[in-house]
Order: sequence, then structure tokens, then C-alpha cells
Amino acid sequence: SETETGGESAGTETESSSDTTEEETAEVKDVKLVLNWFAKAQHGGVYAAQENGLFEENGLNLTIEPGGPQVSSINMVASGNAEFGLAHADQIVVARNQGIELVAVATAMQGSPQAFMFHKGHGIEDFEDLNGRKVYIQPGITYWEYLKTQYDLSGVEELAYTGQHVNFIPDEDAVTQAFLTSEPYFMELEGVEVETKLIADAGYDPYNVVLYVTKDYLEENEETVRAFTKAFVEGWNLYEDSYEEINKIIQQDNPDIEIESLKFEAESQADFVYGMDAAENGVGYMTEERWATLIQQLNDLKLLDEVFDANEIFANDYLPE
Amino acid sequence: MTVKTVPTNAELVNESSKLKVMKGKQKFNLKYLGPILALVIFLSLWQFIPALLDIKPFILPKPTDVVAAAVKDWHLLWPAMQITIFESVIGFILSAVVGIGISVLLASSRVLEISLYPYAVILQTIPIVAIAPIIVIWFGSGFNSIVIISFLIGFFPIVSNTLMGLNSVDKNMGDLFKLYNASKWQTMVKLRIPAAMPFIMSGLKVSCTLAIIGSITGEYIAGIGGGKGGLGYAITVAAVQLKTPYLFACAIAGALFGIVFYLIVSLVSRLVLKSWHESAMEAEK
Amino acid sequence: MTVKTVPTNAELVNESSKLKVMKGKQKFNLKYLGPILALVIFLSLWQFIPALLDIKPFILPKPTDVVAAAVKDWHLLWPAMQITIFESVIGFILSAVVGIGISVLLASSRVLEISLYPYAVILQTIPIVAIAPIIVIWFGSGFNSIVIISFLIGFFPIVSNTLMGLNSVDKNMGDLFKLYNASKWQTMVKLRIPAAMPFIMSGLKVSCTLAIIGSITGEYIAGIGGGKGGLGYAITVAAVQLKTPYLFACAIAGALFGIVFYLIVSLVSRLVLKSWHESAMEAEK
Amino acid sequence: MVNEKEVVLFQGVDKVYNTGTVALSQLNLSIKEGEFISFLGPSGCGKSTALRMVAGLGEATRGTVEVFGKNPKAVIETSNDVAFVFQDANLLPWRTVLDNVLLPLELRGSDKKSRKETAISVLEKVGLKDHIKSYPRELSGGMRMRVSIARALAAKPKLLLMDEPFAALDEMTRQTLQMDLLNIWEREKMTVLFVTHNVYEAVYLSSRIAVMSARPGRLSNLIDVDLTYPRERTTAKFTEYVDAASQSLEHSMGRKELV
Amino acid sequence: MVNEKEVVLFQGVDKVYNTGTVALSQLNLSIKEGEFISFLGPSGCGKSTALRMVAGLGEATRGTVEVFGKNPKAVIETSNDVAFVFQDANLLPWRTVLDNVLLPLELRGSDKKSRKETAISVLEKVGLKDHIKSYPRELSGGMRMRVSIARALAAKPKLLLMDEPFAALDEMTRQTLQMDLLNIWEREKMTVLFVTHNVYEAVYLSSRIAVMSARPGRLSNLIDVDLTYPRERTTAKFTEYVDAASQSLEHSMGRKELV
Ligand SMILES: Nc1ncnc2c1ncn2[C@@H]1O[C@H](COP(=O)(O)OP(=O)(O)OP(=O)(O)O)[C@@H](O)[C@H]1O
Ligand SMILES: Nc1ncnc2c1ncn2[C@@H]1O[C@H](COP(=O)(O)OP(=O)(O)OP(=O)(O)O)[C@@H](O)[C@H]1O
Ligand SMILES: [Mg+2]
Ligand SMILES: [Mg+2]
Repeated sequence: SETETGGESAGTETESSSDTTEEETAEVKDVKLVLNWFAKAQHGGVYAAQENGLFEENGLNLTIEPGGPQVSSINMVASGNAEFGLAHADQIVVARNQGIELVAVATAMQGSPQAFMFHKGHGIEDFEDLNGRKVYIQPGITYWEYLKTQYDLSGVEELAYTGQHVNFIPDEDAVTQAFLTSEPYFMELEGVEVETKLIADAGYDPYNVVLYVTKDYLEENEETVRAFTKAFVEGWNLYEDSYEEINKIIQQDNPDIEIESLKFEAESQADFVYGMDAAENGVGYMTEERWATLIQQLNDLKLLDEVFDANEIFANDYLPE
Repeated sequence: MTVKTVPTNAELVNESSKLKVMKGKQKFNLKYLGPILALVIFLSLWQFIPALLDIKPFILPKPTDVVAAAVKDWHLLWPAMQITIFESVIGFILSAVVGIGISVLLASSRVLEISLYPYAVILQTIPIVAIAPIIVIWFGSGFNSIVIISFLIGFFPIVSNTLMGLNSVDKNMGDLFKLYNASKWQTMVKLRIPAAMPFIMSGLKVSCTLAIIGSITGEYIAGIGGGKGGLGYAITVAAVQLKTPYLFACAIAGALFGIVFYLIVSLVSRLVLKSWHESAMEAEK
Repeated sequence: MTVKTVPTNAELVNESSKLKVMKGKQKFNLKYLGPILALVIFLSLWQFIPALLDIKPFILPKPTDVVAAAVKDWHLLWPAMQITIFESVIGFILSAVVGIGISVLLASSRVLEISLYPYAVILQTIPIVAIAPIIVIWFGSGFNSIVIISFLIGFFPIVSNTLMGLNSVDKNMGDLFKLYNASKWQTMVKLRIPAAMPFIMSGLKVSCTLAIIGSITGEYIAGIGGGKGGLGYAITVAAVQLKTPYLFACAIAGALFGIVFYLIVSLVSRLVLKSWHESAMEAEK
Repeated sequence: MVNEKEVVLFQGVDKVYNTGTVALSQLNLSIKEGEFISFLGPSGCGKSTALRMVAGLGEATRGTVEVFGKNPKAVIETSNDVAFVFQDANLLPWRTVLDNVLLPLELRGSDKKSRKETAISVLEKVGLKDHIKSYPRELSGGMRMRVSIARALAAKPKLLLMDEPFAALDEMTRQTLQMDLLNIWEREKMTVLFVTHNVYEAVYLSSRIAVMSARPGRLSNLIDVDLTYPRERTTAKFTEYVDAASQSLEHSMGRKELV
Repeated sequence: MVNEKEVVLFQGVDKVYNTGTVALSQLNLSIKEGEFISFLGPSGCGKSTALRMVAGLGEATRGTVEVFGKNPKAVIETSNDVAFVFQDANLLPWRTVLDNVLLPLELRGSDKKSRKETAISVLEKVGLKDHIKSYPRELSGGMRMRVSIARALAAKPKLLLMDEPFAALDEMTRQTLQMDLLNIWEREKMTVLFVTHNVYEAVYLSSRIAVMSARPGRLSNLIDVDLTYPRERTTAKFTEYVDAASQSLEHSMGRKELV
């Protein structure tokens, strides 16, 4: 029912899209965004936009709902419990194969900060060096499937990643999955020296923290999506310089996280957010080529039944100029 | 003084035995009709409500979707089930043996009980997710840790029930044992344990189903080690890949195994209690 | 015919009452000494073994580390505990009410029991992680879902125990009710439920501790929604940040709450059973 | 007896338990309204079994048992006319003495105030007025049995079944209760089936005595006691009946030894 | 009695239960080795309470109880000399008749083969040889009580406590068991404390009769029965004792009414 009412109001919006300032201020729309984790610097843009009133300016009344270890934002968006979600690009592609038609409208990160983490001096040159070592990896995670098709990893002792590193730390030879933007910092804090190797080095580099909606929602609420995306991107731009203040807001939603760790995350993710393609095309920008590559890769992994056109799954059209 | 003798009315007897046969049939019908009807209703609701409300299979798959997924990926599902079954059974046996053992120990001394029982409660209430890494450090990743987690979850219901049972012995029977100078151990073996049997059995029933939850959760939090993954692993993978129908197939496989496990334990319970306890006794009139 | 009368030996009495006082004191000592000793031994082992083996605090924190972390982050820990307590209590009350209600319903008809009981077992054995998405979709992320998960975990031990109790009524008492033409409902209220009380109470004890596990796990799998996070959230975030001492503080807070919750339920259980059941009765001689 | 309505009818009743024990064999007996019939017989001859059948709590393996011309099960399911003093007190441990006695009245849904009065008055009769607030475990064996008797009397049944109700009582209490019971029986015109091992008691109370033999349980003799109430235990006629009953009982047991 | 060793001694014993009931008041009684003493008294006068104290299962509120010169608790904790036939059968429902009787022998750890022989022989004595494989719930009330008696006899105690053991039995079984009991008592030289409501039984069995009164339970009379065993129930002397005991009992109960 939520989608229906959304659809009606969207209809009126598209008709009078030329001069809508009056209507937009008159009619504030309630929308919900599900994060892909508890609030972090990854979501800095959202909080910056919220804090600076960008959503309100665009006629949106936003509720932010944090995710969690087992919370699937895709399920919540697909079922209509939320309008917007954040997820990684490969999750969005896989979802489509299950009949969940989503459209990515902006990405927070231009690449994937997903990496392997090693004890210092125990790093790897090549992914095949993982053989013979313990690797803590989340069961089913797609990049691991990808690596297994690219390299012979039959000698790896695969262990489940559980969100803790207590088993990794004492074992010099162990390898664990990690986010470049967070785990290494905590290791340093505890005096554990580590190195990292980006998964992207293997050629698997999906966009991370991607803003998406369902295809149906998009078709009926183009203006809302446009407004949201605008606020999202502008929020990221504001975050670049004001992250120290915004982090305090983030911490209100995730009080257990240390402000220093948010700072580290914000600084180490800057290149992913503002660098690469974003340097040229602005924050949130995506390319057809990257999406097509990802689709092809996932198809090769048999995670897709068939290859489809990348344009069906992403759109730069809603990004602000 | 009068003795009245009425000959056995053969017809009457015949009729009554006919009645009994009919009654037996009706009982049979009810006994099987009920569950079958319930199943049919349940499955049709599940099949048609999503269809009617247009709920997508990735949110709530219909039974047919689930069956299709199970058939398609049977070669993955079956081995996963076997692993989970194995882990759960071992975990359950561990919780039964250790649980009953510890209860007997605690019940044998009031001091021990009040000193150590809190730790049994802690074992139950401490969030296993939090201590999983320590379990892994001690027992290694994979099978051992999974079994330990399954054990930890199933352990407390047995302890709680067994202790309750051991402490609720009929006072007069206790007096009997006191009088005959029974040792603590004799009282335990010959009086308290038999008297606690109904409680113990109820604990075992709860705990056998928890053992499954335990081993599935265990695979989540303790990893699968070097070995093959069970249902927990399969569920994680299915969740990551958003294969909801297969995820449901895994969940239902777990649930079905749970029911079978439960039935087996119930059967054993009936056999054990048969000789004396009301709940297991066919009332004879 | 002889009547021998020996006057009360006042001294003798005095002596025996002195003896009783001493005995009382000894009992007191044992009652408190045991747990205290156990606690001291447990804590010292935990304190010194990591120190001896040079285990770092972020792998296995010592009690002092844990206490320090708890004190330092008390402003985070206390609100998290409050939330978890609230969720667990609501979840527990739900499972108690629904569990006992359903058991009574099932026990009132054999057909209902065999038709529906399997679904109660399913509710227990179905891996909650697997159906979490559906729970979240139906009940929303956060509080509601967490309570539902806590309820689902605590529900079955109550059903299993209550059913066992309702079905193990003394046959002679059952006959009495039959004879006096008691309705099903009267038999339930005046005979079966009171007779099942010890079983129900044992189920409640198990389930109150499970409710905590449920609400902590619930935050993992259903998120915290719009609300503030409880211990499950705190544990997750602490794990990522390698704040192992704080993680332990959270886990222990959960366990302590579990013990307190358990003690409260036990107390209620004693009060309820007091008037008649052996396990709760101070044997009078 | 003036009234000739049949209250209980055993017709060729056999009872074989699951275990193979033949508890009753070819029991034929018709009991008329207003009768006070006592069952005498060796331990294990099936007296309790027979009473349980009349109460609808057991089924005959062969033959029929009728109460008020109907199936006993139907009788207890449709009326409150039968009360039973079981061989053991069978009290609910979680109810006080008073609440135990109130039970049949509660189940019948009678008026709250009047039921309490009834209960207290029967408890007074059995000498337990001072213990109405006690729990069964706080009572002596004989007191528990008296509560059970009070419970049955409070129900004001048309058919009263009593299985060795006075066995645990001292002679004096016993005699008081015997007199009370006879008074109630005469006033309420109930039918009483009474099991006892005490021949004096049987003769003192009953209008008819059924003597049973064991292995398998059979009716071996029926003795009509033609004495007016209230009876004197010291008359020659009384002693005669006692001797007759004793002999009949001994005879029935002797026969058992032969089988 | 030749032997003058004291087996049981009550010295100024009071028993007040938690509930405030005064079950015994100023009980003074000394029982010598080899005595057969019966307790007669109204229901609820404290007979079972007194026996439980002797068995070490209850504590005196005031005064002392000694058995074999020691604290009763110490006695049961160090020896197997005391056996108790409780007022209700108190059988373990999960054990067969045979296993119930074997229990005290098992607990004592006696030889496996001989204990089975002992058990079967006492079961034969109480007429239950054919039921040794039955479970308690498959027995009649009287049969259960007989199992309980067999269990106590199988223990071959020096001090035997019996709380209305024969109340649920028919006269004939009762007389047989009375004779058996007397035989065993004479052969084994045990001391027996016996509670009964049957004055004939008390006179037939006991060397001494303790008559008690109620509210609070007190010893009101001690009657030495100077008759040789085996006794004849029909002699004038016997009847004299019965009358004396009955009167004493009535008197004691009359006194109660006055209080
Ligand atoms: N539930 C049962 N299952 C099997 N056998 C039984 C059952 N109840 C009674 N019996 C057997 O049936 C016979 C008759 O038992 P019943 O209780 O009717 O005897 P009774 O005449 O009341 O004896 P008593 O005077 O000792 O109470 C006995 O041999 C007993 O063993
Ligand atoms: N556990 C108990 N708690 C409180 N009061 C009790 C308890 N046991 C017995 N009494 C009370 O003590 C008194 C004596 O009881 P006891 O059982 O000794 O009587 P008794 O002489 O054996 O009677 P009976 O012949 O009826 O068996 C009774 O008034 C009874 O109510
Ligand atoms: Mg009987
Ligand atoms: Mg008594």
C-alpha cells in the first residue's frame, strides 16, 4: 500500500515537473532508507545531507534505518518496507537474477575497499599464495567465488568469518577478509601490525555502498528518486570537508563506535568516494562498462542465469548535473 | 439368601465388540486425518496466500518453489543435511550425558548446587556469539566447535529439568530410603533418578530440538573448519546469494530433521516411562 | 497398667536448642561460603591464567580488564542492557502466555494435539536465521522482530513442558473429576493445570534464559531498526572494533541479567508451588 | 424395601485386565433403589473393580453394567447422582480440606454461599471442623479419609459408592460415622454400595450383604439382613447374622483355596 | 519379658508441627527389647507421629527420643535394624512387586541370590506369590499393603514399626498375617511397635497396649497383657482385656470431648 500512495503522488509530480517548487514544499514525502550496516562513515553522505536539511529542501522526510549483520536491505526494499537501500553492486546484480528488479542510481564508492588482511611480513604477492593458509571468509561471499575461478585455491583452509578477529590475531599465518577502511585501524590500535591486499587487484571491483530503488518504484516516482539522489550526492560533497562534525551525528545513531575510528574510515575511504571516476564525473557516477564487467563476471560464476544489459540495472540519469 | 444368575448375553457382547471396532476405526481416522488435514490446510494457505497477495518468491517462496529448489539442488542439500544431522546428534548426546551427569552431581549436594548452578545458568545465558572465538581457540574451527555450541545450547534445559525432577521426589519415598540407610548414591540411582524420569525426558525433548538450532548457528559463528558445510553454511550462502527458495528448503530440511529427531526422542521417552508414569501410560479401565 | 512420667529435662532441651543454633550457623556458612568460594576460584583462575600464559586482553581479557571496560563505557553498556532487558522480558512474557495458552489448547483435544504439535516443533527447529527476512518484513526491523525472535526461542520449552505436565495427571484424580461430571474446561483449570505446575515452572525457567539469548541474537538478525541498540548490537560493534574487554563486559552483563531473571522466575515458581509441591516444600519432620 | 426401581444391574459381568488378571467373572447382581448393600470378600477379589464399573470408571470385558437403567458412563456424563469414596483418600494436594470438599459442589456450579455452608456442615460431621484450612499433607491418615468421606457426602448423591471408607478409623469415630451415614441414607433415600472387611460393620449397616470369593472374583452369597434400624450390636439376631456372614466368607475363601 | 534392655525411650516428648498443631504432648514411654507394643487411639492423636520419630524421620520439638540408647537418626544412619510399614503402602511405582520387596535388601547390599529367595518367601507368606511381576498400580489396595508388609519383613529388622498394617485386609488374611507376624516376632526376638484401631488385634498381638488420647496426643493408659502366646480369642480373659482396652479408649476419647 505504501508503494501505491507513493505512485499517486509521483503521478502529480511528473505532470507538473516544470515548476514544482511550490508543490514540493507543500507536499513532504516520507521515505525510508535502509543502510547496509550500523551507521558508519560509509554513510557519511546520507548523514551530511540529513544534517544540512538537503532532504527537506527536496521535499523529503527521510527516516534512516540502520542495518545489521544479518539484515538484508535488499529484502526490505524489495518488499516495500523501505523505498531506498544501500548495498554492494554484486548483491544488486545477484538479486536481479532472483527476480528482484533493482536499479542503482548512485554509488558512494567507486571501487571496493574489500581486501585481505595479513600479519605484517606475511603478505602475499599473488592470490595463489593463499594456498596452505587459513582464510577467514564469509560463506557465500561473491568475490571469493570469483577468486576461486581465477586462481587455484584448492589448498586454502577456508574458515567462516564471523565479524571477530580473535582467531586471526594470534595466528601469524592467518588471512582474513577486511574492509580497508576499518579493520586495519583497529589492528594498529591494538599494536597488531598488518598489511592488506585489495580484492580489486584480481579484477573484481564492484561498486560499494550503492544507492538503489526497485524498478517499479523508480518508474512511478522518478522525481522522488531524483530528489533523493540529489540530496545524497550533495550530502557526500558536504561530507568531504565537514566529516568531523558529521561523524558526531553518525555516532548518535551508532554510539558504540569511536569517533577516531569514524575519522579513520572517512579519511581512508575518501579516495574511493571522491577519487577515481568521481574525480572527473562527480560523486555517485557509474559507468556502463563497470556494470557490464560485473554482470559478465557473475555470469561466469554461474550466479546469473543469463547476461543482461547493464543499462537495466543502473542509471546515472538521476544524478545532479 | 439369593443368588441371581443371568446367562451371558452373547448378542449383547457381539454388539459391543462391533461398537468397539467402529470406535477403533474412528480413532484411526481422527489420528491420521487431523494431522493430514492440518498439513493440507497449512500448505494450501502457504501456496495460495502469496499467490493472491502477489508476494514475490524472493520474499516468501511458495511450497512449490521450495520443492523445486530442493529438487534442483538436492546434491547440495543432502550432504549439508547429513553434516548437520551428525553434528546435532553428537551435540545432543553430549548435552544429554553431561547435562544429566552435572545435574546428578549438583543434586547430590546442596552446597555444590548453590555454588555451581549459577555457572550452569551462565552457560545458558552468555551470548554464544560473544564467546564463539574462545570456543574456536580452544576447540578449533569447524566440527568440534559446532558440536560444543550445539551442546551449550541444549545443555541447560536438561539441567534445569533434571534438577527439578531430582528435587521433587515424594517425601514418603525419601523417608523410606532414609530409613533403610540408603547411601546418597543409592538414593540417587534407585529413587531420585527414576522419579525424575518424566522431567528428564521433557528436558531431552526440548534439548534435541535446540541441538539442531545449535549446530546450524554453530556453523554461522564458528565456521566450518576444513570440512564441508552443513545447513548453516548452506543457509548463509543462500542468504548472500538471495536464493530464498533454496534458503527455505534448507530451513525446512532442518525443521523436518528436528521433527524426526523429536519423534525419536519421544519414542525413547515413552519406552522409558512406560512401566510407570501416567503420561506414557495407556489408562486401563 | 503403668504410666511412667519423666519430667521434661530443661537442660537437655537447652543443649539441643544450642545445637540447633550452631547447625543453623553452619548452614548459613555453607550456603554463602560455597558460592563465594566458587566465585573466587573461578575469578582467580580467569585472572591469572591469561596473565601467566601471556594472553593479550583483546583475545581473552582478564576480569580486571572487563571490569575496567565496563566502568569506562558504562554510559553505553547500561542503556544497551536496559534495551535488552526490556526486549527479553516482553519476549518471555509472550512465550509464557502464548506457550501456556497453546499447550492448554492442544492438551484439551487429542486431535488438535497431534495435528498442531508438529508445527510447534517446527517453530522451534526452524533455523530462525533463515526466516529472519520474513520476520523483518512482517514485523519491521528492530524491536518488534527482536521480541518475536525472543518469543520464538523461548516458546517451545514451555509448550513441551506444559504439555508433558498436563498429560501426566494422576489417574485417580482424573477419575474423580470424571465422576463428578467435570467439564473439559473445569478439569483443565482445577486439575490439569495445577498438577502441571511443576512442569510449567521448569519450562518457564528454561525459557526465561532462552529469551535473553533470543533478544541478543535477534539484534543480529533483525537489526535494531530505528531504535537504540541493545547488547547484541553492542557486541557486534565491539567485535569489529576489537574491543574484546568491552565485548566480554556485554556478554557478562547478558549472563548476569540472565541469572537475575532466572532467580526471579525461580522465586515466583517457589511461591506458586509452595502450597503443595515437594520440590518447593521445606520438608517438615 | 418398598421401592422396586433398579439402580444398579450387573449382568454376566467379566473383567479381565490387560495383564491377564481375571478380576471378576460372571457377576450377576441387581440392586434396588434405597438398598444399602455391603460387599465382603478377600483382598483382591474384585470389590473395587466392581465399584469402579458402577461409577463408569471401568469397562466390563464382557456383560453389561447398568446404573439407573443406563450405561454408567452416560450416567456420570449427564448427572451428578453418583459419589465415590475411593479406597485411598484421593485428595488434591494443592487444595485445603475445605476446598477439597467443595470440589464436587464447585464442579456442579451450585450457589457459592450455600456450598460453603454444606461443606462446613459435613466437615463438622466427620470431626474436622478445626482443620478446614489445613492441606492434606498436614493431616493424619484417618483424617484424610474423613475428608474424602465428607467430599462424597457433600455431593448429596443418589447413589453412594464407598470403598472401605472407615478402615483407617478408630472404633469410636467409626461408630459415630456409621450412625451418621445411616441417618443420611434414610433421610435422603439414597442407594449405598459399601465395601468393608468388617463383618460387624456390614451387618450393622446393610440391608443386604454380597459375599464374594476370589480367583476369579465371583459372587458367592447374598445375605438379606432383615433387622430394623437402628440396630443393636448385642442382640442374638445380630450375632447370628454376623456368624452367617463370617461363615459364608470363610466358606468362599476355603473354596478359593481349593481352586 | 526376660530381657530388660531398653529399645525405645520417649522422654517428655512434645511435637508441635509448623502449622501449630500439637501432635504429641509430654509423651513418656520406655519400650524394652522383645516387647510387642500396640498403640490404640483416636484418629489424629499422634500415633504415626510417634512412630516416625522412632524411625528417625521426625524430630521432637521438646524432649528426647532414643532408640537402642542412641539418637534415632544416628541409628538409621549406621544400621539396618529398623523397618517401617507406613500407613500407606508407599511402594515405588516403577518397580515390580518383587523389586519393591528387594529394595531394603539391595540397599543393604546383601547377596544377590539369597535376597531373591528371602523376598519370594516373604511374598509367599503374604499371599502374593503369583503377583511378583506385577506393578503396584496393577494391585488392589490390600495387596499393595501386603507388599509393604513383605518389604518390612524381608529386611529382618530388630525393631519393627507398623502403622495400621492390616487395616485394608479382610479378616481371614488378617488373621493369617497376625499369626505369621507373631511367629516371626518370637523367632527373631524383635521389638514391635504396632498401631491399630482394632482392639481385638491389639489384645491378640501385644505384650503391652499403649492407649492414647487426642488434642493434644498424650499417653492415657498402659495395659500389660499377661496372656501366653498363642492366644485364644474366645477365652474370658481375652474378652476381659478387650473390654479393658475398649473402656480405656472410650475413656480417653471422652476426656478429649471434655477438653
Ligand atoms: N489396573 C489394574 N491392572 C491390572 N490388574 C488389576 C488392576 N486393578 C486391579 N487389578 C487386579 O484385579 C484384582 C481385583 O482388584 P480389586 O482392586 O478389585 O480388589 P479388591 O477386592 O478391591 O481388593 P482389596 O480388598 O485388597 O482392595 C486383583 O487381583 C488386582 O491385582
Ligand atoms: N506434616 C504435618 N504437618 C502438620 N500437621 C501434621 C503433619 N502430620 C500430622 N499432623 C497433625 O498431627 C496430628 C497427629 O497426626 P498423626 O498422623 O500422628 O495421627 P495418627 O494418630 O497417626 O492418626 P490416624 O490414626 O488418623 O493415622 C494430626 O492432628 C495431624 O493433623
Ligand atoms: Mg479394593
Ligand atoms: Mg496415622
